[in-house]
Amino acid sequence: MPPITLAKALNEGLRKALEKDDKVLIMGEDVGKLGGVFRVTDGLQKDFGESRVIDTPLAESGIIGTAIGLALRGFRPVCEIQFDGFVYPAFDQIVSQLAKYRNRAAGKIAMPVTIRIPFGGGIGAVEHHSESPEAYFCHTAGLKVVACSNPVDAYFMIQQAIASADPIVFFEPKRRYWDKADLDVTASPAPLESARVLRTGTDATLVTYGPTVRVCMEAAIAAEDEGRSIEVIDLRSLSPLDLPPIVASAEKTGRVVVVHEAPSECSLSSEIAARISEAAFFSLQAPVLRVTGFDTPYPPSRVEEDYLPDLDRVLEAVDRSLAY
Amino acid sequence: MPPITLAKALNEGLRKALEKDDKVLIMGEDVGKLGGVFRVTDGLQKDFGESRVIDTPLAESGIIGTAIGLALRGFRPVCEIQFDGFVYPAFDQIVSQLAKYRNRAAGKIAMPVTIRIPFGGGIGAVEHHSESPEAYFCHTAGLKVVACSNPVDAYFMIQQAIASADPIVFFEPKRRYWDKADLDVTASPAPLESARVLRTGTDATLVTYGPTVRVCMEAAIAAEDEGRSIEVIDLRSLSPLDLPPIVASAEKTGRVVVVHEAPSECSLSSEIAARISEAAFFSLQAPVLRVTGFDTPYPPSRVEEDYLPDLDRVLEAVDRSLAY
Amino acid sequence: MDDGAELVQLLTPEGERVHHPVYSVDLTDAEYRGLYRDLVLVRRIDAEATALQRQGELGIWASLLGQEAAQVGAGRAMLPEDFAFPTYREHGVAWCRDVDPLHLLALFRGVNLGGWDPNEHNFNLYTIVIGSQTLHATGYAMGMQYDGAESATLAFFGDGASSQGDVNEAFVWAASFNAPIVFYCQNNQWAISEPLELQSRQPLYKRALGFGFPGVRVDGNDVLASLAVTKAALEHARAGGGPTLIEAFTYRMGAHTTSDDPTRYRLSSELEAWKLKDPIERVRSFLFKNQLADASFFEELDAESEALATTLRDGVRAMADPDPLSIFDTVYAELTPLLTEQRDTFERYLAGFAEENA
Amino acid sequence: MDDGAELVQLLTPEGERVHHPVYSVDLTDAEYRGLYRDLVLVRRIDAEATALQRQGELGIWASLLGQEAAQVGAGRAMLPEDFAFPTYREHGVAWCRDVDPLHLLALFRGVNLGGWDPNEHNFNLYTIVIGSQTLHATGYAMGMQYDGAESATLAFFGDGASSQGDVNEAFVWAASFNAPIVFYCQNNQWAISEPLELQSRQPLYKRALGFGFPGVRVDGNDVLASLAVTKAALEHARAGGGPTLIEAFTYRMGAHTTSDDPTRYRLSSELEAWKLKDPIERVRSFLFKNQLADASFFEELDAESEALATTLRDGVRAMADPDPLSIFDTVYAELTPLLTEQRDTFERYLAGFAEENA
Ligand SMILES: Cc1ncc(C[n+]2csc(CCOP(=O)(O)OP(=O)(O)O)c2C)c(N)n1
Ligand SMILES: Cc1ncc(C[n+]2csc(CCOP(=O)(O)OP(=O)(O)O)c2C)c(N)n1
Ligand SMILES: [Mg+2]
Ligand SMILES: [Mg+2]
Repeated sequence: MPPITLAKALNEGLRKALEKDDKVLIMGEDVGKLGGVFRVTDGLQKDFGESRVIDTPLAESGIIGTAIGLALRGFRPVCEIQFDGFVYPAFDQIVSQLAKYRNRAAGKIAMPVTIRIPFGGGIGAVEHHSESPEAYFCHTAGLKVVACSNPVDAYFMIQQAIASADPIVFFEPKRRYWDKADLDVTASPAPLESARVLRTGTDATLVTYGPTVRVCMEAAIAAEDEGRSIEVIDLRSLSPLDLPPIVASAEKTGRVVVVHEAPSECSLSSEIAARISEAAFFSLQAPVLRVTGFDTPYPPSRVEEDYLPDLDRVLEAVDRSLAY
Repeated sequence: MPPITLAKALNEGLRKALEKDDKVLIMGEDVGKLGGVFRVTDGLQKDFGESRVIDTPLAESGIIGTAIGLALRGFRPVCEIQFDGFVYPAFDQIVSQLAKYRNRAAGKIAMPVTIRIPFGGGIGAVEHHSESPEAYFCHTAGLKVVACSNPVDAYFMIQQAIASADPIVFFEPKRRYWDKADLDVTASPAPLESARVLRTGTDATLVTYGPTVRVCMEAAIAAEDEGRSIEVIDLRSLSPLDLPPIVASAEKTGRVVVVHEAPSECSLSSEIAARISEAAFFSLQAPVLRVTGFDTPYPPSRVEEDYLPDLDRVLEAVDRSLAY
Repeated sequence: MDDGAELVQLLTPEGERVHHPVYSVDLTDAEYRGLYRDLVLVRRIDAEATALQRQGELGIWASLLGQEAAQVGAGRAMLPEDFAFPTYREHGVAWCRDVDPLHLLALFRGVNLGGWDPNEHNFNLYTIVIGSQTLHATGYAMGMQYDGAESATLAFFGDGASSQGDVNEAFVWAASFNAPIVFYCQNNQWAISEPLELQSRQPLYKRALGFGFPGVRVDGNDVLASLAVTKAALEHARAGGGPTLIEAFTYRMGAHTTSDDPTRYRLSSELEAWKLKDPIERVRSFLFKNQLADASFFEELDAESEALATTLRDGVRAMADPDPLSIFDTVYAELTPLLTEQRDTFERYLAGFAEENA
Repeated sequence: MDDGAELVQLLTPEGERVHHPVYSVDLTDAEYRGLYRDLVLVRRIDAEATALQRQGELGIWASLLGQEAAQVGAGRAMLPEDFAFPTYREHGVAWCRDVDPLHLLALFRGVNLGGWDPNEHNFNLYTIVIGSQTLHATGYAMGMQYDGAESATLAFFGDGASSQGDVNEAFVWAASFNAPIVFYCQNNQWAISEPLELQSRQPLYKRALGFGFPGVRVDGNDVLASLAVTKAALEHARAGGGPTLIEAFTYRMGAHTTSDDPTRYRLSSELEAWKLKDPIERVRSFLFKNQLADASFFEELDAESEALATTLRDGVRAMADPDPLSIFDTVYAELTPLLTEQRDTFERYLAGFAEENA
């Protein structure tokens, strides 16, 4: 098989899920004939029919609300939210219903619903198309939140998410949809809720997920040229966090920089900084530093490169960390 | 004036705001004849009329959405959300519209909208009536978030919030509505966005806000009996954070415990721990510890006392901090 | 707005059977008595719950007083395979779906968040966020369709709820997918302190016209009419005819909940007027007039009612508080590392106390 | 679903004026020519924007091709004190409200998020989240009411948007408060790839019946009818008559946006059929037939159109990117401590680069 894009890997993963379990449904705006605005569901309606791949009316609360009802009936809906900024109309159904259903039912009801959300910036889009809302969901008990960063993970993680008994918000790094990699579909994937050390190093640790994984890898390579050995961890699971490898890395390097596109206040980097600062208190040589989007609305696209954490801002933070 | 309850202080503050500026409107479910389920708007419709104190149809998105339109027309709406758990249907209007309007308009439009939300647990209520959703709003750029903890602050802060040019989510500690204090309406209030050191101490610092301020004060008093000198800081402003007094305190005591009812992941305590750990890196004798609601949905009320941070859990954390 | 002409009625407040050109019921004597029994027992459960709340045994209670006929009519119209999606006030429907009333009381006591198994009764958990359940019901109905099942869902909501976006989205979805669902709006005239006029300037059943499916207004204090109209709508849905909106015109005779004080916002004369339309009295008088029940029936029912109340009282008082550690147990299919840590820490913390107190 | 009988039309696709029992316009020759000019220039702006996007000057563009009459009719029906709430496609309404088209292009170029002052034009910023603006428009209309102003708002939205909760809540509010608002739904038959049938099983103007206010369907490719119907509805609103829903029946002749590929989901024959109903051609032919404009008018308009296009091209190409530091400046009335810190740090960081590169 030639290298495959992240979007296509998701498509293949969804296809597998539809084949394996006829209770799996795909639903959302424009997921049918169009195959989604990013073509992630391309061809699936044609092959599985209109009652497996469902174009819904234009209302996100309706999508999640009916998915909950379908889950109650025994289906496993996979809902697409067209862009990150359009998940908020569904926030109530996600936070007060989807996340709480199992617990309300004292475990008698499962909610195996997957919500796919293309997220992050860097594609030159207009307002609401470049956001990183993951922290809202990580703060919500009852949800699990994951983010893939590459085609191989995309392929396996989407299937693992769909197979999960818990509701999962599945973030897809939209500016990486066209990134390619070789995919061995026979490989056995790591557990969905595990972080991955992508690159080992001894001087400092970069912790990140989704679209900035590539940024951090590039930064680590650039740092190597300057003689610095940087460890890079791809979180993959944002909630629950897989803390042991991060703590181990922090204990090893003593210096941690967390990188994401979302704004900083009450974010994943706040959480990771808080946890690491506690768990590795005696090992840290420097405070956990954070390279994030600014605490502003996402800016007009002609300045988005200034907003997004890039290689230079990451390296600058590594330098600052090393200077402690 | 005899001591006044927190609910009544808010009522007086709202009355003042309505008197001072005829662009101020109060709107929400049951805020009119009933005076709100907590009677915070009691008597206001009678005195200011149905076009100043407006009972709205039952839909939170509608309340905030129309408030935005009214603000655009030059009004200063004060919206009541009946209970914390019912703010989510309005999340989209708050996050994508209210928070972003000024920036979208490059500063040409102001959004002086106040959203009042009774929050927190401890009143023996059913599901959705005891939540602490403040972190969602703190993570949202463009919003300001404040929480009052006592009648005096309630009276002044609600007026300051209404007078603000920015949209403010105003959290009211519902289980403290009946707490009483003397109110001197002629006093001059501290700036809305300032934290307050409620009690000075030298051994450790408790940072908190809203309903757990009283818990922390009681803990500090109890600790004193054991010879421990605890500083207590009431944040008042949750976003923006007033960091200098917190950092100063952390540098002084070297030990900080953050307390709130909300779950921990990506919460205010994550944020404060992250900031303090960076700003006071060389002063901290112990990691910033956190006493929070568990990362579960709010439990049935017969076990809510187990869920809520109480005096004992706070003291236990102080002990742990001091043991470092 | 009380537009009598539009109202489907089969039994007048005086207990007279009246003819309706479209809707009818044809019940056996035993069935008539059964409905009466339902109404009486449901009211008894409600009264007992209100009393228990006053005694401090429940945190709060949302009374269905006045809405018994609307609920029993709808509940008894369902087939076992149909599925009901209640709000927080459908104690009468719960009764018809064989949900032990103690489950309801447990929820309002604060012992759990919904104690029964929805799939055992085809009766969903109570939903407190206004309107949310209408979308769940629609999705479930779509699932029935995909399954090829000949059954339908029944989504309950209130007059106030009709203003929520979710409810209107449910109408959109149901129409678009021609889903087998009956929307059952109990217009009890009030949403806490807000009168119906604030939510809608026309009768609520007409909302359906905006979405392209039929709407009917039924006398919600008439159990026969409520039964007949719901039955017809469910049959229509099961047969592939799509959604119907039923507005059951009724009255919340009590406070919104035990925390509410309706004297602040409505006149007692309104209540007095509605008392004349009491949903139970008219059936009693119908049974009497037509000699469908004898004195022993009423006596036995009284006894049954008392016994039920005793069971509830005893049951509630005997309810154990939940284990604090159960807070963690059903958030996810399995405990996450964070919850394991929090649970373990909390367990040690509780054990520490136990030791201290030992 | 194209139910001709219900459609208000004053000008046929062939350019014939037709009589309508309720709606009419009575314009001077100059006014007819003015409408034609609007239509032509608006289409020219749109074509130029599409071209500029292809050349990489804009990030994306949402074309109004085919909807010129619906927009110009509505826009010209407004009085200066009325207030319009657009989606992201109302370039024709923007034109009527004297918003410099370069502002629109700046937004789609990614230079800003909405460059004009809404209060200067009584034309709100573009709203991209589907349906949100209908609630803003309703609130604004309530404000007009409280101010005692005799004006109204005009809320634009699409056929797809009719499914959103917010839009239906706006209907609830507008009806409840009898707000001076006109809901203007351009049913262009498509919501990206989704046909109208997915959103509604009946004509959209009937949605209003569910909420108790009038709904009208107008030929949205007929500028005269669009003008007449909107004018009447705005007058009705200003006079205290409350809301109206107008469904402007039209067609999105282009792609959803320049990112879209409609060949994936619709037949070209559909487009061909609609081309025969082109909104501009019929006015041109009306002007010709009735000798309302001479050759020089058309020539001058061509020249004006070309000049406008040149201005746009030059204007867009000359647009400076925003100052990166402006990211921080208008989030709040004043910079917060956190933003001050982030801004200062970023400024130093940029300065460091500038030095490095110096
Ligand atoms: C989204 C939401 N907002 C507010 C509330 C608070 N609340 C509980 S019941 C109620 C009124 C409901 O009225 P209606 O729909 O007529 O039902 P009824 O209580 O009369 O049966 C309100 C506002 C809620 N539960 N959910
Ligand atoms: C809440 C929300 N969900 C999804 C989108 C993505 N989106 C942009 S336009 C569109 C279709 C809108 O269709 P319609 O309302 O008919 O307006 P039209 O584009 O045809 O003018 C969609 C789904 C969005 N902008 N907002
Ligand atoms: Mg009601
Ligand atoms: Mg459309």
